[in-house]
Parts: sequence; C-alpha cells; structure tokens
Amino acid sequence: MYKVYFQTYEMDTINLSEKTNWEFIEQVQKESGENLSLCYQCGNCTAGCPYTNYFDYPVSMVMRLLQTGQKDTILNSKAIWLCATCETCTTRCPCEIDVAHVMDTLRIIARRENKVSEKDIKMFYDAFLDSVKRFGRIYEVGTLLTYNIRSGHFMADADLGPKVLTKGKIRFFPTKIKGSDKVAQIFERFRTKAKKHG
Amino acid sequence: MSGVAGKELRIVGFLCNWCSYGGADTAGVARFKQPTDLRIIRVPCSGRVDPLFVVKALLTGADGVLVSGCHPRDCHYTDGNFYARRRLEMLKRLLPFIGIDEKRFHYTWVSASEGQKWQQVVTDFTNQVHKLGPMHAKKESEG
Amino acid sequence: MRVGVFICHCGNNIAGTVDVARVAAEMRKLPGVVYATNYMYTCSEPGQEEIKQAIKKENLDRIVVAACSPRMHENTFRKTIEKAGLNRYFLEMANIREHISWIGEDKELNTAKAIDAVKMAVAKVMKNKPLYSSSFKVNKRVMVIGGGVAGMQAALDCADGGLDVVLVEKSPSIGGMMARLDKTFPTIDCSICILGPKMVDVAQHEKIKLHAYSEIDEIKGYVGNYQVKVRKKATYVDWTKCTGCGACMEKCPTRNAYDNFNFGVAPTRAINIPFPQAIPKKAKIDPAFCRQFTKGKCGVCAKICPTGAINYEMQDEIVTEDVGAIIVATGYGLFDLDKFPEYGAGRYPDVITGIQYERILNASGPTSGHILRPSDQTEPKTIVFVSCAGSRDKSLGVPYCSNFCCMYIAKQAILTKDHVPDSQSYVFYMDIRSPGKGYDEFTRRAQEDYGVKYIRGRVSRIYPKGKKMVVRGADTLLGTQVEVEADLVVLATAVVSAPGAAGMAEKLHISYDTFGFYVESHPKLRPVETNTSGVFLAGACQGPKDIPASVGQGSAAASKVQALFSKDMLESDPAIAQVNTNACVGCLKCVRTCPFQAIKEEELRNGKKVAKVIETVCAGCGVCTSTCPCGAIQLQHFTDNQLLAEVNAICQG
Amino acid sequence: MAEKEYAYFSGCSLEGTAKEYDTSFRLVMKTLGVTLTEPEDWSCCGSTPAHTVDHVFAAALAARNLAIVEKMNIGTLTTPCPSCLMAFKKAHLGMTEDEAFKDQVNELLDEPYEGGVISKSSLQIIYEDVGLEKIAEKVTHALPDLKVAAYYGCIMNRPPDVAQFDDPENPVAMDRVISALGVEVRDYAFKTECCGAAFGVPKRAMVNELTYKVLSMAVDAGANCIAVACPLCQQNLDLRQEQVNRAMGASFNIPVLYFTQIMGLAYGYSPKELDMDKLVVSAGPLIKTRIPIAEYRAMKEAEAAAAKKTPKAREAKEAAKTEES
Ligand SMILES: Cc1cc2nc3c(=O)[nH]c(=O)nc-3n(C[C@H](O)[C@H](O)[C@H](O)COP(=O)(O)OP(=O)(O)OC[C@H]3O[C@@H](n4cnc5c(N)ncnc54)[C@H](O)[C@@H]3O)c2cc1C
Ligand SMILES: Cc1cc2nc3c(=O)[nH]c(=O)nc-3n(C[C@H](O)[C@H](O)[C@H](O)COP(=O)(O)OP(=O)(O)OC[C@H]3O[C@@H](n4cnc5c(N)ncnc54)[C@H](O)[C@@H]3O)c2cc1C
Ligand code: SF4
Ligand code: SF4
Ligand code: SF4
Ligand code: SF4
Ligand code: SF4
Ligand code: SF4
Ligand code: SF4
Ligand code: SF4
Repeated sequence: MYKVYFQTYEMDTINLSEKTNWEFIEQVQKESGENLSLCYQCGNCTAGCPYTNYFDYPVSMVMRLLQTGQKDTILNSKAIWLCATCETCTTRCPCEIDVAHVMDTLRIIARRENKVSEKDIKMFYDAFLDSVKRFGRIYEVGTLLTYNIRSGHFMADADLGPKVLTKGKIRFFPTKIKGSDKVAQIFERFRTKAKKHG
Repeated sequence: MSGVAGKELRIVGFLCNWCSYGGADTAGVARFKQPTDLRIIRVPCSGRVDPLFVVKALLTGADGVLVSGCHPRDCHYTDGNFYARRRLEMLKRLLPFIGIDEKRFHYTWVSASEGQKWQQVVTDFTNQVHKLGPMHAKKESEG
Repeated sequence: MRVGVFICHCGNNIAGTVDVARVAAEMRKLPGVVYATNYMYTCSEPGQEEIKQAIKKENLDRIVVAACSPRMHENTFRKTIEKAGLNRYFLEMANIREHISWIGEDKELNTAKAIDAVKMAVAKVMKNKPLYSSSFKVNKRVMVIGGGVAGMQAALDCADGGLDVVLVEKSPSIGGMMARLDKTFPTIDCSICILGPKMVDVAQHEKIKLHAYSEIDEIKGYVGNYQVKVRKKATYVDWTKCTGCGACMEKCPTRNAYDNFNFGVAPTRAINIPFPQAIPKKAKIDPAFCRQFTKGKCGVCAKICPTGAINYEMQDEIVTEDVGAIIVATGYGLFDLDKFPEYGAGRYPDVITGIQYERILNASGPTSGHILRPSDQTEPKTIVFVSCAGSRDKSLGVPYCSNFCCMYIAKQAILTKDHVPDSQSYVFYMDIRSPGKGYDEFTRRAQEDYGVKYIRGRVSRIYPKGKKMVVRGADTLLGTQVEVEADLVVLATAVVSAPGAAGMAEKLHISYDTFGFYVESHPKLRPVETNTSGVFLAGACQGPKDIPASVGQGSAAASKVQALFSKDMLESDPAIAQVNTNACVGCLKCVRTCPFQAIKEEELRNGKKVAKVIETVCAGCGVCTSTCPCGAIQLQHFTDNQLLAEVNAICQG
Repeated sequence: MAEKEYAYFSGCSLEGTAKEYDTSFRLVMKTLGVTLTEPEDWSCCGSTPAHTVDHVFAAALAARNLAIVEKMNIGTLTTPCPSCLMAFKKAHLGMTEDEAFKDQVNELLDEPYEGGVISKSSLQIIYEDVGLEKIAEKVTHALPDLKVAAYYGCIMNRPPDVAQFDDPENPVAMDRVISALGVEVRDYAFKTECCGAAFGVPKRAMVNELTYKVLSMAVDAGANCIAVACPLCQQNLDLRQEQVNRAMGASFNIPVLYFTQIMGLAYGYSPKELDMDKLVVSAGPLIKTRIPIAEYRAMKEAEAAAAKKTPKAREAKEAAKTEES
C-alpha cells in the first residue's frame, strides 16, 4: 500500500565552511537565470519526476546540492543526464523555478568540463548531432549505427529492425539538404566562439 | 542645490498618507534597497496634488516628479485619487507644450502593503529620469 | 520664529547609515533654526523630556523631529510638545528611517538625503499655524459586520458593556465557519457545543439587533456618526411568521439544491434551514433551484406551511442604521478543488477539501458523523491528508501560510482513528506549524498515540486506480518518490479572503492587501484598528487565524469601541478645509468635487455667495484645494503655501 | 471560412519512422481546406541533444528554420512534432524576450531571425483555428468500435508559459477533436505522464517501466486504442510494446494511432491511404466495423425507438415517488 522506491547514494560529512563552492552557485544562477534560493525543498519536483527511480540523486536533492554548492557531486551525477526534459518539475514547482532548465544548464556545464557520468546518453546525443551536422537532418539508421558502434551496444534495438524494415518505416539513405553546409557552419561558428570565450 | 553632485538627480515625490506613504514605509521596514534620489512630500490624498506643484517643481530644479496614490477604488477618501488621475493625466499631456519631457513625470498607485512594488516604482522611475539626464543642466547647454 | 530640530539615532537603525551629527550641524545653519541636536532614542521618556526641556530653555516655538515614519510616532511627539505648552500642529516630522536609513547603504548619499528631508520639514513647520479641534457628539451604537465567532464575540462583549449592537450577517445563520466544524483543536471539544450557547446569547440579547441574510449596501459618515444602508435580502419566507418547524423542507420536491452550509457534500432542498442549531432558525428559499421560480409551478411549501409564512413575491428591503463605530469580522474563504488540475480538479469524488471532511465527520452533517467516502458511501480505511494545498504556493498566488491547517489536519487524523479504529492516515507536509500553547503536543500526539504517518514532501499527482486513489508524492527525508493507495484524500485547501472582501473594504475606506485581507493600523501595536478611525477588525478577515486568536481579536475590538465610546464627545481633526470668503468667487467647483459633500453654498450678509465647509463632514482630503481656481479654499496643515515651501526647500535649497 | 495557410515543418521523424503521421496529417488538412507550404531546405530543430550543448547553439539550430519561415511571409508555422515545437518556441521566446540572446543566436546564423513567426502544434491549429464545428462537419464515416485514450505526452502542453495551449495537467484538445468525430473517448489520468521516449535507445529498461505505466492506465480506463500526437510517443508505445511485454511480463496488444489517422478514417480515407499498415500493433480489427455515417445514424435511430418505452416508465415511477414523500 505504501510503495517506496529506494535510492542509493553515499555521502560523507560535508564541511560546509570548506566545501561550499560559492562561484558554482553563482555560475548556475547566472547561466540558468533562476534564483536557486527560491527552492524550499518541498520535493514536488521529485514527486512528479518520471525518471526519479533511475536518478542517483532525486531532482529536489540536486536542487539542494546546488544550494550548498556541491559542484563535483552534481556534475558527476547520473541524474542530470537521465533527466529527459519532460518539464513536469517546471510545471509543478510551487516556487515557479524552471527546474528542467536548471538541469539543462547543469548538463551544459558538465559537458563543458568533460564530466559526463552517463556516457551512453551523451554518445547518443552526439550521434544525433553528428547526423544533423553532416546531413542537416536526422538520419535514423545512421544515428543508431553510430551510437551502437561507439557505445559498444551492438545489438541495441536490433530486435526492432525487422519490424521497422518490413513496415517500410526507415530510409536506408540519408536525405542531405541543400543547405547542409549552412547547418554545419552553425556548428563551426559555435565551436570557434566557444573556444574564444574559454 | 540639493542632491549629491554627479551621483544623484533631483526627484520629488508626492505620496498620499494612507497608501503610498505607507507603501514606502513598508518597503523601508522590509529593507528593500532603493536609489536615493527621491525626496518625499507627504500629502493626505493624491487628490491634494495640484498640477501646479508638479510644474513648479520641474521648472525650479527637479529633474523628475513622481505622484503616487491609492489604487483606484481603494482611496481612503472615496475617490480623491479619481480626481487626481484626471488632473494628472491632463498635466501629462500638457507638459510637452511647456518644453518638459513627459517622461519626467509619473503617476502611479501603490498600496500600503506593496513594499516590493514601491521599490520597483522608485527604481524604475529613477532609472528613467537618469536616462533623460539632468533637466536644468541640459537647458543651460541648449540655451 | 524659533525652530528646534531633534535628530534621532534610533539606536543604530538611523545612525548606522546616516551621519546624524552632520545633519544636526547642517540644520543649525538654517535661518530660523536656533537649536539642533541628535539623540539616541527620541521617543523614549528621557528623549521626550529632552524636547520639553529644550522648548523651555531655548524658548522654541516650532519643533522638527527627524526620526521614524510620522505614521509611527507623530502622535507621540504632538503630545510631547503640547505638554510643553505648544500647539500640537507646531510639530513636523522628517522620515529619515523608513525612507532613508533603511533603504540606502551609502552613508554619504543617505546623509545628504536626510539633510534635505529635515530642511523640508523645517520649511514647512515655519508655515504651520496653530489649529484647534472642536468636539462633536458620538452615536454610541456599534455595528458588527459578519457573525462568525469573531463577530459574535465582539457583539456580545459590546452588548454586555451596555452598548447597542447591530449585527449584520450575510448568510441565513450566524456562526460562520466554526458552526461547520466538528471538533476543535487542541482540546477536541465539540465545536457547536461551545458555539451554540453563544449563538443563542446573541439571539436573545436585548442589546443586539440581528440582520441575518443581509448585506451592506452603502456606508456614509465618519467616526461617531455613520449611516449604513443594510440590504435585507429576500428569503421568500416571512420570518416574523416562520417558526422553523421544518415542515416545508421535508416536503419540498427539489432535492438537488446546492448546500452552501455543507460545502456541497450532499444536496439540500430548495427551501431549507441551513442546520439544526441555526440562528435565526428560519427557512429560506433558494430561487436558483426552487421550481416555483425556475418553472413557475410548485407551491408545495406555501400549501404545507402551517403559519402561511411563504411569500414568493418578497423583495429585498433596505434599512438604514445609524452607528458610531463599525467592527468588521467578515472572516475568510477557501480555495476550491478546481485550483488543482493535477489532483483531478474536483473530478474525483473521493478527493475532497478539509472543510468538506469536517462536515463528513460532523454528527449533524450529511452522513450523521459516519465517515463514508462520497463515491460509494463505504468506510475509507486509508486516508491521505495533503497539507499546504495551494498555500505557500507562489504559482497559485498564495505565497503565505494558511495558519491553522497543520493543526486541523492533525485533529482530523485523530478523529478519523477514533471513528475508524482500523484506519491508517498519512499526512503529506512541508513543515508542521503548531506554535500555540499545547499545539505541538497535539500534532505529536497524532503521530505518537494515533499512529498517523507524516511524510515530508509535497504531492505531485493524484489519480484513480480501480477503487483507490493513488497519491504520488515525495518523501524528501528518504530522498525518494512515494505512493500511497488511498480510499479518501483530503486537501487542506488554502485560506483566502472572504468573497467580496475587496468591495467591502472600499465601502469602508479601509485598506486591504494584495490578497484581500484587511490591513491593520500597525502590525504589532494596533492590530485591531484600521487607518479609518471608528472602523475596527476582528478575526480572519485580517489574515488566516484560528478560533482562539479570532475570539481574542473580537474582544479586543470590542474594548477599543468601549474606549472610543467612553467619551460623550469626540474631538475632530482640525486639519480640514477652510474658505477664505474674500477670495472665493462662488464658482462652486469645490462643492461639485468634494467626495464627502462637505461643502455647501452660503450667502454672506452682504449678499455674496460663497462656499462653506461643514466642519464635521470634511474628511480632510484636500481635493477641493487643488480644484479651487482662486486658492480660496485651503486644507489646513496642507495649504498651498506649506506644500510649496517643501517643494522650494528641495528644488531651490 | 477563409482559406488558411501555414508553413509546415514536418520534422525529421516524419520523413522516416513517422511517415504515416505526415501522410495522414496532409490528407486531413486537405479535407479541412488548409494549405500547407513546406519551408524550403529546412533542417533539424536540434531537439533535446542540442540543449545539452549550449542554449545559444540549440536556439540557433531551431532559429535557422524560423528565419526561413519568416521570409515566406506566412506568419504561422505548424509542426506535428512536440519536440520540434518546443525547440521553436523556446528559441522564439528567448530571442524575443532577450535582445542580447537574440544577437548571440543570430551571430551563428547566415540569415538572422527577427522574431516574427508564431509556432503552433498541428493539434492546436486543428483544435483552435479550424474548430470543432468544422471538424464534425466533414465526417463521413462512423467508427463505432473505437474506445480511444488520448495521450498527449510530456511536452505538448508544458511548461504552460511556453506551450500556451490547453491545460498542462489535464489537456482536452485531442479528446474533444476525437469526440467531435463521433468517436468514443475514455478519460484517464496519465495523459501527460512521460512515456520515456527520449531514452528509447540508450536506457531501455527505464523506458519499459514508464511505457508500461501509460499503457496500463489507458487499458484500465477501458480504452482499446491510443491516440497520439507525437512521433516519439507513437514509436515508443507502438514499436516497443513487445519489448515492454517481455520486460514487464505483460501482454499488451493495443494499437497506437496518430490522431490524424483517426480523423482520416472518419473522413472516409482508406486505411491504405492513411498508411495504417505501418503500425506495428495492427488496428485492423477495430476499424473493420467502420460504416458510412448515414447508415450508422439510421441504425441508432432504430435502436432508440426500440428502447423508448423504458425511460417513460422510469419517469412515471419517479413522479409517484415524489408524491409519496
Ligand atoms: C477545515 C477547517 C477546520 C478548522 N478547525 C479549527 C479548529 O479545530 N480550531 C480552531 O481554532 N480553528 C479551526 N479552524 C479555523 C476557524 O474556522 C477560524 O479560525 C474561524 O472560523 C474564524 O472566525 P471568523 O469569525 O473570523 O470568520 P468566519 O468563521 O469565516 O465568519 C465570518 C462570518 O462573516 C460573514 N460574512 C462574510 N462576508 C460578509 C459580508 N460582506 N457581510 C456580512 N457578513 C459577512 C460570513 O458569512 C461568516 O458568517 C478550521 C478551519 C477549517 C477550514
Ligand atoms: C530573543 C527574542 C526575540 C524576540 N523577538 C521578537 C520579535 O521580533 N517580534 C515579536 O513580535 N516578538 C518577539 N519576541 C517575543 C516578545 O518578547 C514577547 O512577545 C513580548 O515581550 C511579550 O510581552 P508581555 O508583555 O506579555 O511579556 P514581557 O515582555 O515578559 O513583560 C512582562 C513584564 O512583567 C513583569 N513581571 C513579571 N512578573 C511580575 C510580577 N510578579 N509582578 C510584577 N511584574 C512582573 C516583568 O518584569 C516584565 O516587565 C522575542 C523574544 C525573544 C526572547
Ligand atoms: S518543486 Fe521547486 S521548490 Fe519544490 S523542491 Fe523542487 S525545485 Fe524546490
Ligand atoms: S524535466 Fe527532468 S528532472 Fe524534471 S521531471 Fe522531467 S525528467 Fe525529472
Ligand atoms: S522616535 Fe522612531 S526612530 Fe526614534 S527611537 Fe523612537 S522609533 Fe526609533
Ligand atoms: S416556512 Fe413554515 S413550514 Fe417552513 S419552517 Fe417556517 S413555519 Fe415551518
Ligand atoms: S415552491 Fe420551491 S421551495 Fe417550495 S416546495 Fe416547491 S420547489 Fe420547494
Ligand atoms: S498551516 Fe501548515 S498546512 Fe497550512 S499552509 Fe501553513 S504550513 Fe501549510
Ligand atoms: S472652488 Fe474656490 S472659488 Fe469656487 S466656490 Fe469653491 S472656494 Fe469658492
Ligand atoms: S478637504 Fe475639501 S474636498 Fe476633502 S472632504 Fe474636506 S471639503 Fe471635501
């Protein structure tokens, strides 16, 4: 009748005087545009999060870790990568915090600092973006293959293959749009700009 | 000349005793920080504000004038603020004819409980006046 | 003219960010100022004594105190200088605390601002004239608006003190929310058992005149002399004849009328007496449901009524009551379920509000005190309470705490266990707020003795699964999502201002906050007074509060009225408009704009027509002064000269 | 009603795994008299992956398309894919509310986007711009066997200040559109509960559980098919149903149709035209009973006439009861 999904996480005593990373708190507030102090730890975001059972830290605890400036714990967490931006937390937060956007911001920072705990997900995203860069659009077979090869999950979704193929759902060849170079340029410009700024 | 040269402009505020003066008090009690340019004159009701006061202030040294009263329908004196609004609306339209940018004058409503709104009003209006710059120095350079 | 200036430190409140000594030094340079000093706590007894001494020693005739807001201490210092022999209007205050030291951090800028503020006050005080109040007679009748527990207490205390009381209640019976409650925390005594006798006292008190099912149409006048128009709404039953026998209700064929008293837990008849202990115990027809009104035919009740009380033609009636003071005790309202789409927004019958549950628990409620869930009338075994449903929720526009729901949840959970011993209650909470006497022990008892499970976290979603309601929330202490499969879910919905609260405030000329709760004169020191003299507050109309606090305020408001009425005559505020008949050209523009109809036309002996202010009616708004084309009508203490002196002090100083 | 025209951004999925969504949507719009013009040379909106890289970069991928549409002078863009929609809306909001952000985004683009395009989901234009009346007007066939649970997915209506459409917790647009067709709709609580589609590939175990919940809630509500408006949802609920069955020990066999396919069926298009054969879980048996609307009405009238006696009797009984009391 009373169902609990258990989380496992380990934590040492945190010496707040030493281990509060104030710059990190500032950085996240600035990049996300959200005031982290608004969170009063009601847990509503966790209560609604469809993925919480797979998170190492439920989203309200990510918010708490943020408030206490626990940079490494957060950037190394699986939670920020397992968040699917489903916007449930943002929709229901009584304090009107755009929690999903905060999670988004944390992924960006983690990626920038090369701290990605969920390699698979990042790889999948990268495969996706590669396709966009090369063809201007998503080429599903290619994306899947790239992902499978890079992640070592060779058989991922292989069982679906026959179904999809017989239904004529997948194109074997990518459509490359005329302006694919224009799209690639967006990637390039972004990369140059990012390099310039740090 | 009042005001701290270089840092401040001169802004005169007419606040009704019941609502906006109370709102400014509430903002103070809550320690809502505000720009310091504003000098407040307490009147019983925004309906007591004679448009001539506003003009006089702007012509003799103020860079901006702010009038704030009770919300419509929430006037301590039934509808003093209604008269105020009519008069001050008229004034706003007349200001350009005497060579004053109407943005130097602002009329608004703040209730006694709206400390936060008061902070916002003061901050916004002060910024607006700063954007326009000092009124009298400009005149001198123009003339 | 000899002006004395006193700059207050207010401990560090002012002196911390304003150079008070420099302000005093600057003031000494002003023409007319013969004395300027700064003092630690000016409002303290030695502080006031210092002013008095200085007046004598330095022969001062005008005083400026630069300190906190005049809304705080103007009266204090007026009395001080009066004691030293000066007219009380020879005082001006400069607000250098709320408007300066508390809102700016730069000491240099603050000090400059304070110098300006005091300069303005000096400029004004030099133009001040002595003013003298006149006195007028007080009508020692008091009106109480709202017949909840707060209003009843106020009415009874006033009446017991010998005052005539007019009690106006919007609904058909007095009693308010408390009449609907089952038991009350923290003692768990029966609500109606303690309230009922009070209701009877109200009904039987010879000094109390009750207008039930009535609303305020209009309020005119001023402290001591109000005229209030009361609209007695049509009940379609002649209450002078109705004996409350209930025969009509039993026979009425319309059984689906909305039951306001029971918050819709069960339907009622189109003609009904709201509850057995109702005061007055009279029937009333709801024309929105009555077939006689909706379909034009029925008339069953008229046929049945043994006293011939039914009158389908009845109209609203307006009566005017003259009173000298008004106590407002209009209570509060509650959020509806439709505010909660993620909890089904009222679509699931087994998700109900706290007040509905109170009716279900109540022995005289629709289920006769048996806990039965609305969907299938079975006894729930697992009950979930959701606290802060809408409260402390910025996204729903209620950032404040509703004050008493933590307590009534604990109460309802305890009562649930008493009714259904094999039941299990869960409470989702963010914080348990129980700071009153015996309160925390009470919420602990719910957990320790009654086994109520408290889960710290909000509820994100409620959805049906078979016959159960799944409540999905978080347990933030476990750091996880949790689910409870409940038979019944009770939401402690947010307390909001009473319906129509803002409109009522506008009629009374009192202020209300963003949420519609009425604003007291001072949050600590004048909690039952308003800024409109003669109007007082009691109970939850001022903000969510429980019964003890509401009753306390009812008594406090009554004692304020007693104090006001202890004098036969009141002193008027002399800061009113005055006409200079030499300057007045008789255009009568002022007559037309005065919001209080305080000006009339008068013919002088020489035949000249001029305006004349009726002293007792003028409220001192000054609208006339800024209307008059000739400057002939001047609001005393805020004349053109005085205000322009302030303008000049800033602009040309 | 004046002819309506929209810039139609189908999105990458509708070129591949969600071909049938594209086909059925185009057919339905033709019936409803709406013109769709495809922006030339559109590119991927960036979707979720771009948002893990950078906010400006993500907005740029979306804004490239908005800039193209802006040039078309149509004003409103419509896309069937909520994921694309969200990307467009977020880019648009960010760029119109924050001048500096706009400049940063435009720096990455060849053609700047000035903020002149409104984006709406295909469901929104059907529900709001076409309207229920017109939707009902065009119906030619009844689908008496369908009991539909409308599934909106997580981001069709959320967060509310970005989506600005329907209710974020209990959306009703799709339910009403389907009801307007005369098709039975079942209410249930999981209309917006995330199905996990975003992680269909890398986190399959996790997705199975989420998908399971949505499917079982729909079945519990008495639905025999699910209507969706999102290509990712469809793929997840339909294609992976067998994965879910295997992982969770369930035996779902519930067809997952695009709501536009249901519309097409009611408008008389053949299952073939609507690419019904591309569904993994076949909807064949459910739509076999489709009949022309006139025939259906006649049948119902006959039924009603037969049943008429009963209610009259009940009414009389009711009246008697009143007298008694
Ligand atoms: C579910 C629930 C359980 C509670 N349990 C407890 C408890 O156990 N113990 C406890 O201490 N407190 C409890 N409370 C709180 C309690 O109800 C309030 O403290 C109390 O009712 C406040 O009294 P009041 O007189 O200020 O307001 P009300 O009871 O709201 O009375 C206001 C009256 O004014 C009338 N009125 C409103 N507007 C007008 C108008 N314009 N003109 C004329 N009349 C008007 C209303 O009809 C009403 O009769 C509970 C509240 C709820 C919701
Ligand atoms: C650290 C602290 C901070 C606080 N801050 C706030 C705040 O910010 N806001 C707020 O609202 N409240 C605050 N309070 C609470 C506040 O102090 C009390 O609410 C308030 O003082 C109660 O007033 P009182 O008159 O009932 O009692 P007291 O202030 O205790 O006064 C009782 C008086 O009676 C005298 N007395 C006692 N026994 C006898 C006797 N037998 N014969 C004669 N005289 C006697 C005492 O000497 C005393 O002068 C604070 C309290 C503390 C401890
Ligand atoms: S819902 Fe909002 S306030 Fe509550 S814990 Fe999550 S982020 Fe904090
Ligand atoms: S947006 Fe991410 S964190 Fe928020 S509810 Fe969805 S999955 Fe959880
Ligand atoms: S007079 Fe006002 S400012 Fe001075 S000590 Fe008293 S409260 Fe403080
Ligand atoms: S109206 Fe008549 S029947 Fe009804 S309660 Fe009154 S006296 Fe009785
Ligand atoms: S006339 Fe109206 S109130 Fe009276 S019995 Fe008929 S329905 Fe009931
Ligand atoms: S009293 Fe308790 S339940 Fe009610 S709003 Fe306050 S904290 Fe929430
Ligand atoms: S407006 Fe002035 S001049 Fe006219 S009647 Fe009134 S006081 Fe006299
Ligand atoms: S000040 Fe003038 S306008 Fe105001 S009430 Fe008095 S007479 Fe009337």
